Amino acid sequence: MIEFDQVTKVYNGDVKAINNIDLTVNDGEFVILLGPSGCGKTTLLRMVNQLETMTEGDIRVQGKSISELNKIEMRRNIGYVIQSNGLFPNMTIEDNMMIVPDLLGWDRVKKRERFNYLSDLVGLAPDEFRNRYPHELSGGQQQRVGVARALAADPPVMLMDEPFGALDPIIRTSIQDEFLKIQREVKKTILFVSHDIDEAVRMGDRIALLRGGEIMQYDTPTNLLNRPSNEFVSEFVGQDRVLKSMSLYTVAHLMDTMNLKAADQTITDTKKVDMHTSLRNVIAMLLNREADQIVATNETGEIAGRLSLGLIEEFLEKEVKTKA
Amino acid sequence: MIEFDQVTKVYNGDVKAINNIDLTVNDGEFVILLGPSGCGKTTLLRMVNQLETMTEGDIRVQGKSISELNKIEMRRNIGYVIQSNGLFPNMTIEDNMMIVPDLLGWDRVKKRERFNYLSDLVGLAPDEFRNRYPHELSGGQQQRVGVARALAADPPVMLMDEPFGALDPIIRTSIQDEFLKIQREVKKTILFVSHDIDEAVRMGDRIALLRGGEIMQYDTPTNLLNRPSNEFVSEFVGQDRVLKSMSLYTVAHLMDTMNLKAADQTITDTKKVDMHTSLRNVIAMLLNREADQIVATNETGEIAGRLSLGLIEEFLEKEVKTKA
Amino acid sequence: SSGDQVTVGAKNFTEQFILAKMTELLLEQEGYEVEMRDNLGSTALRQALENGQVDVTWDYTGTGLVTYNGEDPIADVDEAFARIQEVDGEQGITWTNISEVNNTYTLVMREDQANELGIESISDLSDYVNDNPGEFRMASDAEFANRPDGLPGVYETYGFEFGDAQVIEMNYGLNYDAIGNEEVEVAVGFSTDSRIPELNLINLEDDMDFFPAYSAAVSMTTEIYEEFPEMEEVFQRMADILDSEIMAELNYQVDIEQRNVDEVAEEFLQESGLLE
Amino acid sequence: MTRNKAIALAVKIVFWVLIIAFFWWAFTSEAFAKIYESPGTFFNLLSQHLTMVGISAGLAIVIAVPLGIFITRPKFRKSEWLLVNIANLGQTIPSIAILALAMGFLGIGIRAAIVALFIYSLLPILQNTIAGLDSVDPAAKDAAKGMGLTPAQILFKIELPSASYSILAGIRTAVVLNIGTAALAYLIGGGGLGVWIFTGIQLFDPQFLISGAVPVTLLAILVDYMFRGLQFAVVPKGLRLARQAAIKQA
Amino acid sequence: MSGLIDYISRDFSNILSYTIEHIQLVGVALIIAMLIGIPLGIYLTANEDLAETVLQVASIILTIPSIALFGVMIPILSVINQGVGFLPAVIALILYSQLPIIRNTYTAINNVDPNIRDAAKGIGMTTFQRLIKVEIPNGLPLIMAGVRTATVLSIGIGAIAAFIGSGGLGVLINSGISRGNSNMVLTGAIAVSILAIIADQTLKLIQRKFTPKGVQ
Ligand SMILES: Nc1ncnc2c1ncn2[C@@H]1O[C@H](COP(=O)(O)OP(=O)(O)OP(=O)(O)O)[C@@H](O)[C@H]1O
Ligand SMILES: Nc1ncnc2c1ncn2[C@@H]1O[C@H](COP(=O)(O)OP(=O)(O)OP(=O)(O)O)[C@@H](O)[C@H]1O
Ligand SMILES: C[N+](C)(C)CC(=O)O
Ligand SMILES: [Mg+2]
Ligand SMILES: [Mg+2]
Repeated sequence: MIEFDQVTKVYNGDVKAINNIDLTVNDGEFVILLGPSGCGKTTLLRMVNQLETMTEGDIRVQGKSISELNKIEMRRNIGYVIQSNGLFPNMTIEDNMMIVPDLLGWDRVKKRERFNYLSDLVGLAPDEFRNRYPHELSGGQQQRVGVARALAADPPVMLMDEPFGALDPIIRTSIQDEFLKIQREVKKTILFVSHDIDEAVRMGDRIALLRGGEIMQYDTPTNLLNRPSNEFVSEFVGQDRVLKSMSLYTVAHLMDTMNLKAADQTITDTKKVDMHTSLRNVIAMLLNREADQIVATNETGEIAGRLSLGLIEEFLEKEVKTKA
Repeated sequence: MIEFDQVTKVYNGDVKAINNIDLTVNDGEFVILLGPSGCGKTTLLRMVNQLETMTEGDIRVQGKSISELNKIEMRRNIGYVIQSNGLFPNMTIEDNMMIVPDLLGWDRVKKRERFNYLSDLVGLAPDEFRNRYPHELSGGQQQRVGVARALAADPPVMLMDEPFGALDPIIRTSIQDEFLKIQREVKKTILFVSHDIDEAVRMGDRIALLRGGEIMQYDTPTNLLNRPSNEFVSEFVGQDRVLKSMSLYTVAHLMDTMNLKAADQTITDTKKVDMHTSLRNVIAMLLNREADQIVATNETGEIAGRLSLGLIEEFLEKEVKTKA
Repeated sequence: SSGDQVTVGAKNFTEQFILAKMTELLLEQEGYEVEMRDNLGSTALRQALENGQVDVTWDYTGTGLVTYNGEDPIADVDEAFARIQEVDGEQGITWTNISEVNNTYTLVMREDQANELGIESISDLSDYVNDNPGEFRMASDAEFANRPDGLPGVYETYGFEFGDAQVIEMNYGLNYDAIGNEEVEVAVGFSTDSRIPELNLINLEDDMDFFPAYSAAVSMTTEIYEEFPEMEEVFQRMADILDSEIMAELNYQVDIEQRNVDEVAEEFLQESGLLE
Repeated sequence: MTRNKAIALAVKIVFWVLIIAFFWWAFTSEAFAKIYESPGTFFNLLSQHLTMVGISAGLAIVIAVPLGIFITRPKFRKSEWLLVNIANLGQTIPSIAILALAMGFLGIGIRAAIVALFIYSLLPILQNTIAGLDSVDPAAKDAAKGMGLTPAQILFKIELPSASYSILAGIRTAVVLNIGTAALAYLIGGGGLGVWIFTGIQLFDPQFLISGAVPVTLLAILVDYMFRGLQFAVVPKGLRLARQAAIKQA
Repeated sequence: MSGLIDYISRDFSNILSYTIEHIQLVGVALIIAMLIGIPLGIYLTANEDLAETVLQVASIILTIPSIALFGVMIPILSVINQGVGFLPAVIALILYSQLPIIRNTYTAINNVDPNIRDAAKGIGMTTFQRLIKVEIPNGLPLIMAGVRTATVLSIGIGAIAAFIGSGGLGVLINSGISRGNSNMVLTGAIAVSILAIIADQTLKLIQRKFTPKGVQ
């Protein structure tokens, strides 16, 4: 658990980067810090592992005030992905990735295994990259090494500063998926900086939207999108925020609330989607006209009923009670 | 007119960046080069103004093979916006923007006027920025100066390499609009690199989608979205490509094909949209539930009928005959 | 002959600076425009003279004969001067205005040590060195250590030799400090150098008459000599009033009293009535 | 072959021809005679030269590098500015002046020469050490801190390897300059090959001159190459490659 | 200390004239060195192969001990009857100045952001316009840094040139040594250092003045 308790940060006596922030990240929670450039995301993150001092307030990690913790030890237990990857130019990719295990005195075999595992995880062929040096990698590849490096010693807490910023959309999506998969299993406590609303919605359990060093809204993605608490939030999440929020609802959600119409047995060109499909995908399929009718299946694979845009429209009406 | 005639580019004898490309950009046409990173967009662009040599083939600008043109003169007649803005750090913003007029020997008054006009165009207050230096501007501001610089001498042909990449979404949209407005009036011949499918769809008359130095599809935005010619294209434009294509259709299109249902006079919470509104926006509004009913108005401002997702669904069915 | 340009050269020790300065002052009084090129080693200066980069300089007959021309040393002053006039004359260099200044090389020791060891002459030194090889160290400038009329000749004539590591070479002038500070036992000196008496050093007698006469005289290019024959008369005024004692006194003023060369030269010429 | 390559080749050929011509002239006119006529003296002078250079440069390295490390630690940051400026100023003092001044304090001989050379070598090494450590990518240092490396680990694992190129460059410059400056030690009775050079200059004797000057020059060039080799061996491969890549790009 | 001031006031005119000689020597050498080095450095950016050779040669020249180079100049230049004095000193100083000037100019022009160069090309600047309007202004700080290094170097080495009769402040140091006059040595040393500092600062000022604001 990470708790920010009335934290304020003033640079050089006059730049108030963080203004009296309260924020709690629960154990195993994935929290996104979102906001425009310069709003203080990096600053907030770096105060946790004491790379930046606080001006006022307190931060507690696992219940203990960070001022009482041993800096070095604490940092080894917190994975940190720096905004600009910060790889060590003098070390090979393997050495870079294994630096913390190395400091912790892992043996060769264990390090090798871990390297292979992590490289695969971030989509880099271990043997191809092992002995290369950072400058021999593309920007996106470097960034992935940075992420893997932070994961190396499997720290329970992770601080990640725009870790996927330099990745192209395809790799970005796939690495996000991988990451979510691990997260579902290991439940790390993660504070993750992003300025990409789609990424935030996709990845975060909760999102803290910042502006000028203050939290505008700290909420679940669904609420942020559907119940923006003020003008700034609703503008930041965008006009199509409800469309975005559709990726957070699945067919199952829809079926909980609504009764599906019966499928038309006479139509042969039918496409089945399972209950875990997001409504956003369903909307896309419907608009794409991928089949003459699209039907949802239940857990046993039986057809539960037919999906239509009209139905989704009704679902929204019921589900999203407050209007923008 | 720009014609690529079986153009091939090989770097260092082995990297085939462009492979036998044929492509014609008609006079006054706005063509987008789209594709993943490293597919050869920049290379293709730079061969036009001979910043890169061709390995094979020929490029003709206004009917003349570029090899026969005087390099310097030709470049002055082709506006070029470089991928990373490439402003001259030693010159003020005004000097940067007016460099080509300066080389062409314009007089002071004319340059001053032009500077004021262009600064306004790209949303920079002329007097505020005139005497600043590039490093005193934010990334986005620099990029706008780069665009203005390329427009300075009003060249009939423009080469633009991701000119809006560093802009935040809000300014980006507004500058895109401005740009389209000018383009509608002056009809320059434009080759524009982008990797953003939304931007491409929004701006281009035609889009050339590249992969590995080859053209996958060269088509209008609508066709690219609705009739992708192969797997790669349909994957690149995205699952929600039809949703994207909705931004190309307006309410007017819908009304041409379909009969709107009558508006429900009893509902008081009604929102009106005019005929030029894109269907994408309509979809967003409907999903956002911005009002209890959304109605379209005709040219005279009278209510023409009620819009619904179901209606749009039907429109798609009629309009987009081929299935993905 | 106003505005006529003459370059005066000088070597790298005090006496030379003084002589050159006096020459400059007198020539300027006569309306010449004088340029200085000083701080040169003997042979470099000679080379500059041969090149025409230097027109006039005060040099020493012995140096001219032995070092520049490889002749045998001649002890007699007039004979030496006649000989060098003859030899150099053939090479376009004219010697004139021989003075009473004889600035010969000398080997010096600290008076107390020399007395204690009973060394009075170079022969005594030779015996001592041969009996106690490796004991004595010697300070020398690079020139003396390698000139035919320097150490090599001394070795040959007197039949002894310091070891390689025993000869410490240094900038001329420091050799006095070296011996004064007891860092060496023997040093080379110039006989007109006032530091010899000042530091209580004694000259070892050149009992085999190895060192030739080093009479200071004007050495100039024949070209300049023929162009400005009247210069000889000007220099003669200087030659007439200078001798070894006076030279030593002038050196004393510069080296010991640390007065400045220009002042000393000017004052001396004025006192002698040669300069207004 | 392109025109550029041809010009480059021509210049290279001219350079080598000049060198060969020089050595040919030197050998035919027996300019190296002193070396083989009196090898004892030669080796004596050479060993004096090497002694001066070795001791002074060695001390300079041993003191300047740690000092540079020390001064770049956050605690001493404030004094860094001062020291860098002193180092800059110090390097404007000509070598001959430092020699003369050292003699003023320590008298004649090799000791004074060594002290002077030591001072003279200290500054470039110090300067390059500081510059090298300062230029280590702050992001890398930050990342290291963030991962819980101790200051010492950051120094030895990240900073020193990253700065090694610059530090070695400083040492290389210092030692090469030192060899040249040691040739002036004659002036204060420090010995070394400068003795022959000065003899040659004062007596206008090419034999002395060349027998002294050429070995000193070769020594300097040799040491320069040796340090280049050392740079190759010590500087982490990643940095070396990155440098090369950066140079190629430019 | 009082001895020093005393010496300086007594010998002031000499000190001044040695200083002027020194400035002349270094000044002439530097102007010529710049006239050679800067264009050469610029040209080298267009000829990579030559660049490598020239920079290597220049760096070898810089490793030659100055006194050795001065020494070698005497017999060589005696061939044209200029063995001692100004000419060999100037030539040696020019040679020593080449490496910093050429290398910095070369790096400065080469290091101009390739994007900027590209933009200049794309705009249709001629090679010459690019050089004058973009590459030199942007490379100026680095070029001037090279000139400054060369200046400080030359002023120091100029003091050694006194041994081959070129005059200058080296004479003070050398005569001071041989006369055991430490004030004279000190004066020479200080004068040379001050000269170097003043020259360095002056050039820095010039550099500031001519460096476009946007590049600083
Ligand atoms: N060392 C510093 N000194 C002074 N001001 C600083 C410093 N570091 C950051 N700031 C200021 O603090 C504010 C917050 O900076 P921070 O780096 O936290 O922003 P961010 O939200 O991470 O932005 P980005 O998305 O651009 O990385 C900014 O206004 C920034 O200019
Ligand atoms: N100078 C070069 N030498 C060798 N290969 C090059 C060079 N320039 C580009 N390439 C290669 O050519 C291919 C096309 O490069 P290009 O810059 O045209 O891509 P792009 O489509 O503009 O990519 P991006 O969207 O990342 O800017 C890439 O594989 C790239 O690595
Ligand atoms: C002063 N001596 C005559 C001893 C030597 C010379 O300079 O020629
Ligand atoms: Mg940040
Ligand atoms: Mg590109």
